[in-house]
Amino acid sequence: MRRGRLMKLITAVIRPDDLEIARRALSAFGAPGMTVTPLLAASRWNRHLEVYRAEVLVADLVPRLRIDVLADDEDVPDLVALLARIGRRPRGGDDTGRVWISAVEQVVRLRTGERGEPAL
Amino acid sequence: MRRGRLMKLITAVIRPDDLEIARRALSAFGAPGMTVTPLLAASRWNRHLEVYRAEVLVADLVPRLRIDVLADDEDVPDLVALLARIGRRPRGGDDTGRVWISAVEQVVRLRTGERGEPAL
Amino acid sequence: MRRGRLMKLITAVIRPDDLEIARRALSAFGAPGMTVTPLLAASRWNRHLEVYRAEVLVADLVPRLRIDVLADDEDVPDLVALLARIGRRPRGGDDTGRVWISAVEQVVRLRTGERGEPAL
Amino acid sequence: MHLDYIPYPATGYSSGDAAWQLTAATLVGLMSLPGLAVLYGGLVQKKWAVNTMLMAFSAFSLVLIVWALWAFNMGFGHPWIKTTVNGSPSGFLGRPGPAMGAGQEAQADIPLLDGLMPKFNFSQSALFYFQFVFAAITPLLWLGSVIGRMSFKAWLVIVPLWTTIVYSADAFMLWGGGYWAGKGAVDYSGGYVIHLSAGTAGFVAAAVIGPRLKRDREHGAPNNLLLCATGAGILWLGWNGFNGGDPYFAGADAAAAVVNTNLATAAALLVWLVMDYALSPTKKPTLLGSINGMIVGLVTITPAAGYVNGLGAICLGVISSTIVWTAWYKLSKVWIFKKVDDTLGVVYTHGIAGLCGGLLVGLFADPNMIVYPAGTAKGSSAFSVTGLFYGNHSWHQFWMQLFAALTVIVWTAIGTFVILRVVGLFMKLRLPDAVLESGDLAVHDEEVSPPQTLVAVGAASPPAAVTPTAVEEPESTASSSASEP
Amino acid sequence: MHLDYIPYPATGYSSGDAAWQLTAATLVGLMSLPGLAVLYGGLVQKKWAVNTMLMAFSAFSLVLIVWALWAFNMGFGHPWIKTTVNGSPSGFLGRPGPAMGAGQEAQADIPLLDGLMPKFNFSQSALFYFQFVFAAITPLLWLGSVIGRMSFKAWLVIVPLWTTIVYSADAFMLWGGGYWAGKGAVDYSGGYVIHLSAGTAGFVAAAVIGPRLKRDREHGAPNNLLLCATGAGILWLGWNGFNGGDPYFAGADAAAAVVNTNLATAAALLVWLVMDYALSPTKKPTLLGSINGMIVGLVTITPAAGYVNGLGAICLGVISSTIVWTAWYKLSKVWIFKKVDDTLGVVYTHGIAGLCGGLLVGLFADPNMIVYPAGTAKGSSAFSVTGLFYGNHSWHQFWMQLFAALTVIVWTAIGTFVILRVVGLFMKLRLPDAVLESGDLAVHDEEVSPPQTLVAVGAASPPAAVTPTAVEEPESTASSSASEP
Amino acid sequence: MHLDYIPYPATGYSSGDAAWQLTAATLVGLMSLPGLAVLYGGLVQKKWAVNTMLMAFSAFSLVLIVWALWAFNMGFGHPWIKTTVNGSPSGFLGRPGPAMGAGQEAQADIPLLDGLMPKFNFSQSALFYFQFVFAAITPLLWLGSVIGRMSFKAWLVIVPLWTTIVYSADAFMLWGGGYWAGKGAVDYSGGYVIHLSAGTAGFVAAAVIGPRLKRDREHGAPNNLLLCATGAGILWLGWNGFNGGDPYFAGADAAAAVVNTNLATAAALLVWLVMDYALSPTKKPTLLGSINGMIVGLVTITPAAGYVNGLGAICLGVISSTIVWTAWYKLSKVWIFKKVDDTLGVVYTHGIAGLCGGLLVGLFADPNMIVYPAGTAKGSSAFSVTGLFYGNHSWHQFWMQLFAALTVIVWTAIGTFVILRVVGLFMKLRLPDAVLESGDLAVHDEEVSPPQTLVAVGAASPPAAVTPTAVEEPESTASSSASEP
Ligand SMILES: Nc1ncnc2c1ncn2[C@@H]1O[C@H](COP(=O)(O)OP(=O)(O)O)[C@@H](O)[C@H]1O
Ligand SMILES: Nc1ncnc2c1ncn2[C@@H]1O[C@H](COP(=O)(O)OP(=O)(O)O)[C@@H](O)[C@H]1O
Ligand SMILES: Nc1ncnc2c1ncn2[C@@H]1O[C@H](COP(=O)(O)OP(=O)(O)O)[C@@H](O)[C@H]1O
Repeated sequence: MRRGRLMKLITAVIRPDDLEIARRALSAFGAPGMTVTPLLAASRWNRHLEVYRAEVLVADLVPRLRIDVLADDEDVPDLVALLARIGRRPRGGDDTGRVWISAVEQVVRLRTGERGEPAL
Repeated sequence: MRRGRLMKLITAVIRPDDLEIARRALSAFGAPGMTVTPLLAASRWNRHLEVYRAEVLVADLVPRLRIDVLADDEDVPDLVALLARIGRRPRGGDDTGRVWISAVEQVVRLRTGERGEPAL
Repeated sequence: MRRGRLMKLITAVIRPDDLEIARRALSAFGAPGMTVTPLLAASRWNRHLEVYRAEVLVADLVPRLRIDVLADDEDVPDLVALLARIGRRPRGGDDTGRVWISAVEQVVRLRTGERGEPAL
Repeated sequence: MHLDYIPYPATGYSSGDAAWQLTAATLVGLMSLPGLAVLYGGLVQKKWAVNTMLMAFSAFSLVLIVWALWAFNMGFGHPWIKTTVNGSPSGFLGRPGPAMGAGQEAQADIPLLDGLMPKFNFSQSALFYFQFVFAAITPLLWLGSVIGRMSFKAWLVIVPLWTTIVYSADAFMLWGGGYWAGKGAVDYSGGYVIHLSAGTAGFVAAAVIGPRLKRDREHGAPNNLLLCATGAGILWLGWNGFNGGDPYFAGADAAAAVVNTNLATAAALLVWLVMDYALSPTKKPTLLGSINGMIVGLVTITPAAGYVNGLGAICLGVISSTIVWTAWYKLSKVWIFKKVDDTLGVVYTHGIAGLCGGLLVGLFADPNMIVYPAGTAKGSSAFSVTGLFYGNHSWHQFWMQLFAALTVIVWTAIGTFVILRVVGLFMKLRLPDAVLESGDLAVHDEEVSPPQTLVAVGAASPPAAVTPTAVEEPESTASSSASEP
Repeated sequence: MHLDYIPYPATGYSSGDAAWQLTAATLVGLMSLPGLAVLYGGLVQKKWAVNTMLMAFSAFSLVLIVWALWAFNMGFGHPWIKTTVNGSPSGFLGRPGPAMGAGQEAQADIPLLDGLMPKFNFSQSALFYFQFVFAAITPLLWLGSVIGRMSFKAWLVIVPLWTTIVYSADAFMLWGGGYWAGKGAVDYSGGYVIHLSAGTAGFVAAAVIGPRLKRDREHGAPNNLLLCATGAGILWLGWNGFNGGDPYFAGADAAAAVVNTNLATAAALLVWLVMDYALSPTKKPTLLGSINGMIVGLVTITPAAGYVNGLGAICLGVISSTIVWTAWYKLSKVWIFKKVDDTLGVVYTHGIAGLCGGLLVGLFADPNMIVYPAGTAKGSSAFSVTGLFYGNHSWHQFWMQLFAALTVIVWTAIGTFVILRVVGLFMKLRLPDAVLESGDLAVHDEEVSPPQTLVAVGAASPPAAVTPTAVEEPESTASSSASEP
Repeated sequence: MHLDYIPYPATGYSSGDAAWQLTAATLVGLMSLPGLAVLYGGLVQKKWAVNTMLMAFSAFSLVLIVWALWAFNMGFGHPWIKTTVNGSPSGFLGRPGPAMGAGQEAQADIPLLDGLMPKFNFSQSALFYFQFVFAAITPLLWLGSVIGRMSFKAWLVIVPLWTTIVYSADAFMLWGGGYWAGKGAVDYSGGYVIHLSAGTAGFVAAAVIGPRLKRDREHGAPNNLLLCATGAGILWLGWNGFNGGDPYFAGADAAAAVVNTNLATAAALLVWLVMDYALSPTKKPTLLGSINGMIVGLVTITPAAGYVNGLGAICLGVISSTIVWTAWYKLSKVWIFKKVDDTLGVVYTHGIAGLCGGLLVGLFADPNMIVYPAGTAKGSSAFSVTGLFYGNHSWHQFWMQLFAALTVIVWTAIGTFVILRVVGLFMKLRLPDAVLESGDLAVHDEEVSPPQTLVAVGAASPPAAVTPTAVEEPESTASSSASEP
């Protein structure tokens, strides 16, 4: 069968303070690698206030991290469940992000030129 | 029918000053949420100059914002049209970005573990 | 035939110092445009150390750049090969990133509203 | 050998007083550059930091040129139209004239003050420079009211006019031996001439020029609190020169003024801090709030520094900080204060604070705080000021202080208004909205922390290293791209 | 005219000494604000920068109020319980009392030092202020040990208590003519009273309050080295006032103290740099390491500045820097030093460095370094200090230095411990972990470089410009979305 | 009691002059640290900020050690090989020797100047320190030419050699009573000895060491304009000590020098601003351009500060700023100036500006600007300098200025070249390209704003909280992952 079709990209929007725990869990699980992108999330929760010289400003775009993990199809359920467990930890009424999965047609490891699964 | 197949990710590269208007339009439309990622865009337009100590430097990577919105298939046309209308506003001969749509297989709301549409 | 199905998004995680060479190669190739997003990559290589007041700290998230290029299906092989060649240049035992390809269903150029290939 | 040379010009010259005067002046200079420049540069939006700092540097320079060519003598020279107040010669403005020749090396002299204070123990150059740094900081202060939309070009034109017409007159009336000096109104080192005037001018200018972009007013977050603290710290300690230098002698009153300056400031900072704690919407103490309080303390003690005792200084700090805090939170919500876009709130921290300080001199001035001790000659008496709470409990000083304040407010307001309107006839005072959108980049082609990806123009030829020639392993990639349904 | 006025109060007044005393005091003030505030502000994690700086500004203010209301006289006034040491009156603590009246304009005086040193050539205000800036910087120094978890409210309570109970006593014993001064122990300008004390207090406080979050200890990267350099530079040069002002006269010894200060500092910085080069794990010279070395040099010369000659100063710098470098790398790995979370390592760069300097005075003090020359009156002799390597090679001075050091350490440790424990009964000394997670934002609603996307509350109404009305070209988009398998 | 002690050593000692000398020296010190350190630290690419600042801190330290051990006496001591110029003793370099003993507390003295100027009113230590801060800032200035590729280790070796061989000689010839002093060439406070020399040395060093990476030259954007402004402001005001301290007395000429310094600077800044406005490619005024203009003004007035009157000062500022602006834009495009990679353009803002100022002294020096008034003794005459436009309109002074300039240029160029070449035999002067790629991190393991994600080594054990155990709801996820065609 053609492996290419079964590679996935798992994208998660998580809270910055969950980064470490997520990374450790992922590497403990054996996920080969990941990328972490800081972004701003429009959340219906957690619009924290900041005050400068008595002017109350609202941060309605809260800082979040986007994690991208390329994974083999078989690992996806476990990885998602794992992220879900982290995200689900009780927290001050507050958003806890999203995870979504999309298909990847091909992956190339630049260093070696390997393609497909071995490049994960 | 399987909902998973009909979730999409709308990605837009917009100009920073369009952020606010875009956000308001999206929330007015009822888009559940979004993420905003600052990035640099290679644009064939608008390579603005900066001058430091008489050295003229060109910013040929212009700051742009990437907006990611997970949406139900049905909403995609409206959302795209909406973003298009914003982007189309007359502007100093200048790039106005891209929008592209890709398929998403699954979405999970970490806080609750909900999947698929309800997690949007 | 429907062009929409044959647009792809090429995503590459590269080293910051490869940016320039990559950009030049891409534009020389005629790639219409691109976006560059700074991110942190979890790499099994190259965890460089930093030392502050005798405390040795490890940067196990190394700064990398994510390049997104929307491209016509036909150009994908060339573009990937091109990126691969850049990434493959000998370097201090060190990660050199990934490239992955995913399908895009629709692309809109905001300025003009053009869709599909012409919007690339 | 030594007797053969005297390194000083006049007898009565004291190297100690000269050293202190130059040191004090330098400290005040540091309050402007880098002090105010980086305090304001850190307080404004990131997109305005460069513009703000360049306005500060250029104004500082413009004032000096004007000061040397004609303005110093308008503030401290011979009266233009002589009048008499209480029998002694007086006036409202000095006769313009350059202050640049070798004659500046002679002993310092302020004509109308001859005999009213000890002869200066240093040269005219020292006096000139000391007074310059005061003249220079004033427009820098009210710059805080107009940043974020004022045309840079207009700024370059307005500052010299303002120094000439507004500042010189205020200075002459209170410090140059002019009308209010004669009347007995006092301003130890600029609560009126500098701060009340800056607050007034800033407010008027903000009104005339118009507000910032709605978007900028809504996004008024500062950009760097480390630099705010840097500037604030320099302001506080620099103020030792600001108030300590004003008796013109490194005497006991100079030291007392320094102590009072710090006491009032500490008190005001703590009061603001506590009020933020107790009464602010979020009930949290803030750094920028404390810096506001600090500035209020520094400003309010300025007109009183050498006239009140330590307890009085603390009282001034507490009272003014309470008043200004309240104004900042409440007054800003009402009417004109809500309408006029005073970007950094100069009218509160300088205008109101300076006014409070000046008036409180009329209450707290302690006659035992000797500015100049009595001399040996008969009939000579020590110089000090008596407020309501001392001596024969008279309101006289208070009224003098009040009238002088009103004069300064009115004169400054009218002068500023006219200058702006007139200049407005020849050039736009406000930048076009398109420019305001991008800020520093549009005005100066600079931004405060430039992206490190900027590349020199003409340095963009494709490198030999990689050229998109024949592509290797096409099949495998082909297969990959073919690998979709 | 001139004779008619004397701008100074007492005879024996020197405007030169007054000028220098005020200048020196201002330089020391600048070391605190903005010096230490931004050095520490840049050294801590980004999330604690605002909190750190506000603690600095507020402590500086609190100390001044306390100093004026009662503490100055506890350090430099009349002894509370009179004792006698070597026949002359002495004590352990001064009688509390305000120092705020007009009387402060009189000639300066430290009762127990009458006759032991020249009469002051300036007013009490100048002395008061000079001693204040020393009192103020001390808690700011040991703030470095407790940042990253200490409750801001507790800080506001503890600083005044600490200044009153701990600092005043240390100052009185060594500078106010108290017990150790009588015994002949010397501390030129605060190696013990300020730095050894700060190191001790910081360490004890860090132990009592408890460590930072494990996560923060693991992520202890500084946030801005440009500001570290800014603060460090101000510290170095400000120290010219710190040590140069302490003879109380702008005499030869003041200049010598300035030179020695710089020599020891340069030597210590270079030693640290070289040791980093040669012995550190990564064998690289670092800016922050060099700044550590610089601070060690400044601190270690402080108790010795005017007593040693240039060569001695260099020796002090080299020896102390070697010792502290070793302690920093090795001692920090063992036992209690590993356990106690002294955030910025104040116990090393101030505690140990100050101790070394104080003890080395007992070895390197050069009797030819004259602090006060002998006068004309018979029996009057010059004042200088003799260390082991000079004169009759006696260990006496060394023992005095050692015993004084022990007194300071013990008194400071006990005092600090008790104050913290007692205050701990009424409020939490440590912030709750949830607050520690976010730092500045949780404590002050501010962050050091605020995001420019912040928007004013209530400014979020949807704009008229774009409303999601009837969608155009739905078909095409529909087709696009339909365009998948 | 008071008579019993005299706090000063020699008669003729003036606490006022001593206070001013120490204050001035401290201001100059602040120009280096933090002034230049953060100005340059902010001007360079982000990746070089730490390296730049550490080079500044270490050079400052190295120069002091060298200065104390032998170099001060090479610049201001007895001539090594005695010669005579116009009948009085002279020379080219002083005899090396330490300046560290207790003897430094004696009255200051520059042997070859005895009788040519008033006796110093302060101790040798004060003179030593004042001259040190000048010696120290010079290599820091030309550091600006070589940052971005120079080996840190080589820097540590070269600075001491350069101070010894190049700086001392330049200083001796013009300030130590050496050859050009005897000839009547003047350099008020370092237009030649410091700035012309720094510009020359920097240019030569840049040429010998070679350029930065092509990539870095193309991406030469600064990293933080807030810090540039901080440093620039400290430079400007610190210059009051730079030029104000050089008459060695807090007399009238010191004050005049301060005023002139500011006048020239203001004029030069405004000229650069206006030329950017009118003639620069983008026709916009810039902050960094104005700072360039400011530096040009400060540098150009330095050799002339106390010799010209106010109008002359303005002229110097205008002329030099015009010349340097033109050189900056035009000269930089041609020939060797295009080829040599002078990172921050020190050759323009210091070399050319210093040269202009020195030569213009020959035109604008006003004989009525009295540096030292005539004494009482018969035959004693006041000291001042006469330029072409005054007195009997002679070109003499101009020629002297020109020849002295050439001497400084030639000596500095040769000295610098030889030192670099020789050191180059033992170690690489330029860092390997691989290191240049990453900058600070490679050289110091530090970066100017460290990422807050850095984690301490060995702090990476997986937490108990979450372990990837049995996966819950596998089916649902399975279904989801199965949910593709
Ligand atoms: N439709 C969406 N598209 C993209 N990102 C989204 C979307 N909905 C939510 N998110 C992201 O997921 C995060 C959590 O969503 P939010 O609705 O705020 O909390 P929760 O989902 O836990 O109720 C948000 O910060 C937002 O960035
Ligand atoms: N092929 C592409 N892949 C990724 N991003 C692109 C692509 N083409 C354009 N973009 C992004 O869209 C933005 C607008 O594109 P550009 O061609 O510059 O202007 P316009 O499309 O309006 O003519 C650019 O800034 C670029 O970042
Ligand atoms: N499974 C993955 N998902 C997402 N990004 C990955 C993945 N594996 C590697 N990467 C990214 O690609 C980069 C190179 O991967 P790495 O394994 O460290 O080196 P190499 O692949 O060259 O051996 C890493 O920095 C990481 O950010």
